Amino acid sequence: MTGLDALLERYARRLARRSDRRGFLAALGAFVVGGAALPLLPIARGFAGDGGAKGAPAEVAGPEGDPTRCEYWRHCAIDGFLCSCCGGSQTTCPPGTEMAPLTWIGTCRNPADGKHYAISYNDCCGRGYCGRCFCNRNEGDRPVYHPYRSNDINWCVGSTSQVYHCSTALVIGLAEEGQPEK
Amino acid sequence: MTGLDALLERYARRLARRSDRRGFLAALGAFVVGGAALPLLPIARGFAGDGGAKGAPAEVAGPEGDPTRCEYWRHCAIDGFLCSCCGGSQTTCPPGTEMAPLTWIGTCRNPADGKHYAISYNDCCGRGYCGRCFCNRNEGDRPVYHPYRSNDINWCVGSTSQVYHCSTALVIGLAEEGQPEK
Amino acid sequence: MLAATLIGAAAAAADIQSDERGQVAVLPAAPGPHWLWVPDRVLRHAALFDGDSGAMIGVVDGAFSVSGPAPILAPKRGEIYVVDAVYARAYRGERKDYVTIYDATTLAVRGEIEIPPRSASISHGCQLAAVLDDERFLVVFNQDPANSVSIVDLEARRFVDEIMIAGCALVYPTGGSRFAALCGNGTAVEVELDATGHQKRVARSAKFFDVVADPVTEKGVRDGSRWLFASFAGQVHAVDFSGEQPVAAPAWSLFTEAERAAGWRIGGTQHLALHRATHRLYSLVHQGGPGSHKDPGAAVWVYDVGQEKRVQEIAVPSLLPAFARPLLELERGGWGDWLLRRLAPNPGVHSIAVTQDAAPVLFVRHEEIGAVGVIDALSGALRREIDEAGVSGPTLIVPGP
Amino acid sequence: MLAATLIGAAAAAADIQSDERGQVAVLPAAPGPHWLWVPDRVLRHAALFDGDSGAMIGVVDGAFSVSGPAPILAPKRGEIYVVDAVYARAYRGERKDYVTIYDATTLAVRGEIEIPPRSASISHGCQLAAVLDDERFLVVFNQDPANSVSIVDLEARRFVDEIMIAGCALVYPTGGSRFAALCGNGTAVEVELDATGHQKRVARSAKFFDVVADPVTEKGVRDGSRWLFASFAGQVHAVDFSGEQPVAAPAWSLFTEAERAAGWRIGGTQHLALHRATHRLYSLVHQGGPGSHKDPGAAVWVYDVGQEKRVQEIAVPSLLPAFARPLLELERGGWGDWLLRRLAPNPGVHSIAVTQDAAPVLFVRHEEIGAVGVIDALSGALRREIDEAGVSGPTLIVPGP
Repeated sequence: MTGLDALLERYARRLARRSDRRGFLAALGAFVVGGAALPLLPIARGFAGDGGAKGAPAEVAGPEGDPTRCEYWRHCAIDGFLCSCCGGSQTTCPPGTEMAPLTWIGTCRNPADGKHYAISYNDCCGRGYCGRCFCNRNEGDRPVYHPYRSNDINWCVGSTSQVYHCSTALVIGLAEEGQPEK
Repeated sequence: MTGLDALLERYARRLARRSDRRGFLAALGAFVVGGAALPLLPIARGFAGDGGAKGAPAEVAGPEGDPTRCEYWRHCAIDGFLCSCCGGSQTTCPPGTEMAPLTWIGTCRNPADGKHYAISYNDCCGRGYCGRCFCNRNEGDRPVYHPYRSNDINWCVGSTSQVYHCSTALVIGLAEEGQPEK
Repeated sequence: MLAATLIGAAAAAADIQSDERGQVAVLPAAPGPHWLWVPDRVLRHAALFDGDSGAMIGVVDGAFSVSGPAPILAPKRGEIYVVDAVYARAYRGERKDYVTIYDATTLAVRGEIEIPPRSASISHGCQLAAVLDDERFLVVFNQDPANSVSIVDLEARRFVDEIMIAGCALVYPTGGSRFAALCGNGTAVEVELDATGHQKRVARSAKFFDVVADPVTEKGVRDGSRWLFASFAGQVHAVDFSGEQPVAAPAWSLFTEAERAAGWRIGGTQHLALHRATHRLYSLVHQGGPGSHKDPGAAVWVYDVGQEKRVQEIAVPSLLPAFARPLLELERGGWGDWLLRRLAPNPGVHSIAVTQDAAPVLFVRHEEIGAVGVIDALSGALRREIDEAGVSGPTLIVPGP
Repeated sequence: MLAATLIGAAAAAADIQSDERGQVAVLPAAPGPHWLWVPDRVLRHAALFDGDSGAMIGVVDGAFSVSGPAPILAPKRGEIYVVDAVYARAYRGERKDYVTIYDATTLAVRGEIEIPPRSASISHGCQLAAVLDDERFLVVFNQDPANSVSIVDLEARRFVDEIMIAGCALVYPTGGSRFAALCGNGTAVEVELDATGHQKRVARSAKFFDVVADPVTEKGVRDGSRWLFASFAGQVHAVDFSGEQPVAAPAWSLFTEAERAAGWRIGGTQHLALHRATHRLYSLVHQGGPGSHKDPGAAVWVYDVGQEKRVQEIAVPSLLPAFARPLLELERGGWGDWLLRRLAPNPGVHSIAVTQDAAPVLFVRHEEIGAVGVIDALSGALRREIDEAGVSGPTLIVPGP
């Protein structure tokens, strides 16, 4: 196999790993920021009343610690363009977009400390597809009849404009356990 | 060089030949069907009064005779998606689209008889990009300040909707000479 | 500066051969047996192909959906419907949702029907809207994020009613003026409309699957009054909607214990297809771990639904050569094509669909490879590849009943 | 079916580390020296990149243009303008044209100004609209297909007037409230606006080029009150707009007779760039035949404008490795990248742009390769490649004066 053949095979493998160009993020719960359009699930109760910002967990080196990479540990259930590649970061929307008030929560293990964290995959909305750093991982994803665990739903649904631009991955706290279904 | 390397080089060469994803067709004149918004140039006078349909010239075998190919002889000044690949043909718009009333005329040599023909590159309008069989050839193209010879202009400009879908290549008659600028 | 004098290209008027201007193609009155719509989320249209010739024969647009527009044919009406939405300023401003009505033969826009501005945008694109068997009502799934459906009267061309379906999702026609939805508590609910399109009756099945332990995917296939669903682990649940209440039959498995242990599972987007006349169920499968339920597969296993057993395995060829051929400007069947076919690995496909005629074809698509494979659905042999079939999109839609 | 009980993922409330929600990034008050807008006709937006880091730092949308939206900065106003249009139903229905006003720091939409629904859509995307030096008026080129310009008052945020410019095209700011256009009879015309935005004065140059024998391209570069244009054959025409009438200087050639005989010619889309402080003119060139004036090139020849002679040649590297790297998931600088760099041929680029700072960079782009090269404009050395820079588009826009 020549070098280019190997490259082509890598491309094929990568395609095989990616299942969805535009979908949304796996969910373990949901909460509303500054509203009560949906019931707050227990997992979100500890965070609904304040703005967070108590400091992020430690990060590791390499792709699992790089927010512009699909391998980043917080992205274990993400499905979309990474805001870190679009003018924002894993916690910040790009200029001119709006962070979706409705979201859904995954659980990802941080290799830096071995702990599981609850991750809120807030979409950034109101501009068209970012088009960079597409990433789809489906740990814990469920069909759309179980909406707050479904990463196929356009979660800009609660925003001013439902046009999807990119996705963030905010830590909202420690989770006691990881994903149950293995 | 391995086979795949050769393929990649072909890709590069192809890219190098294509200069414009979405532009329009080179022009040697212009006419208005059923209207007089623009002066009829002499070349069009013979055809403005009737519907045409006096039979098309002979075709050759191979890519130069295949309307789904960029190499097709009528495409010597085309810039866009070939309607022959979009549900129409070199002379027919795809279902649901509208053939542009304004157009521009090129001169292409038909290898079947060695004669030069005046070609009218009518756009088909009112649906988004077809996205198939993009082809750009610029024989006789001129800048947009010389509009009826410029293939960069969206020639759906005179249609009900200015949204561009694909381009046809109608023979409208014999031309006495080919392109002058060689 | 007149062009003609400058370029010397005056026509010889006595000797004109010329093409007729203004011609626009039309489609045959009835769909061909192997026609296929390919929705595209980037090009924002659905392209219609003839699987026999491989030619694109038409297109309808749709700007809004993250899955690409899904054309829905109503054969008796001779119309095609697309649920769409616009913002007043493309990406911002007031949102307006509507159903575009296309003539099925000319693909011209016949009209439109405004609907509540909350039609769902879901990346898998499956079962987001449907024309009921009566061909009178179109049902559109809404999410804002509460779940509901909009009922559209196709005869009167107007929105009739919105029906809340809390906890349930999507639209599965079940006969007459009835449709079902799948629910987050492991049940199915069926709604019957009255002659004016308002809710007449609601019935719910018993719980037939576990949403956490082994949920069914939304990508069911219809067999008359029954819908067949497959679970993540490969259990087939057939739900019968012919009675007063939906009733699920005992589940059966697509996989043996040994196959399951070897990691075989369902996967992809539109991963099931059914040829009704022969009761053949096509299931896209792969070997993978947890969370791989959306991964593409390179094998389609075929089952006899009555016997509940596998009768055939179809190997899905790599679509990479068909994808790369136009990029590389290679001739189909030429040396470069031959080389590509030998060297290209197989990333598999996400979606499958089968036609309902006596010589059915199986269409296969990878969401990010702009090519569609056309496979003989009985022999499993590759018939052709359609290249330049789009940029990105999840579904394959065979028009017709 | 509450998720928390099912998944056992309850938060340990005493030990929370959490990120602040709702944060949205903003840009610095002034553009960075090496910022670049990359318009995209398929994604229907323009992405802003920092050439120093290679990072995308923002985006503005634009649905209509076949060249992708062109953001126009008015530095003193702190605003960015995009000429756009929508149809009432995305691809059909009533057309409405407007200028979207973005805050240059937040990129939020501050407002919009409706303009006549005939703004031009031209695939090369060059000089379709401009803010005049006064920063009071925005001028938009129209084509329906008659040529005109719309004058927009940015202070009052309203459309002021439409001025016919029959036979002439595009918008070249020339100072104050003045702009020029190129005309099909080989001249340039200059229009001066009065304080209210209406036409005050029109002046026309003598004929300075032959539209058939050797036309100048529309892709001129500005040097104060002068615009420099290059002809298909490589003649440089400098037109001075400082006086009562535009005056063209005698043309000089980019190519020697020997070079011309060897097939060297200009080519591409945005094929000229000027670094004003050093008077260096960058010209994208290739070897080709007639009709190749839009073909990409892999060489940038640099000229001293005052001396009218070539002072440097810059080899443009292949953008294929940067294009393929994310597709193949290769690490920058890894073995695969190394291999690609050795093997990949060079299709050249269509467009170039240069920054105006003391350490300028030259940006290069191929219309169909989603990557941008960042080259040291003085040494010619490649500084970096920006990958995943879009799908397709013709232009490169350096913000700022």
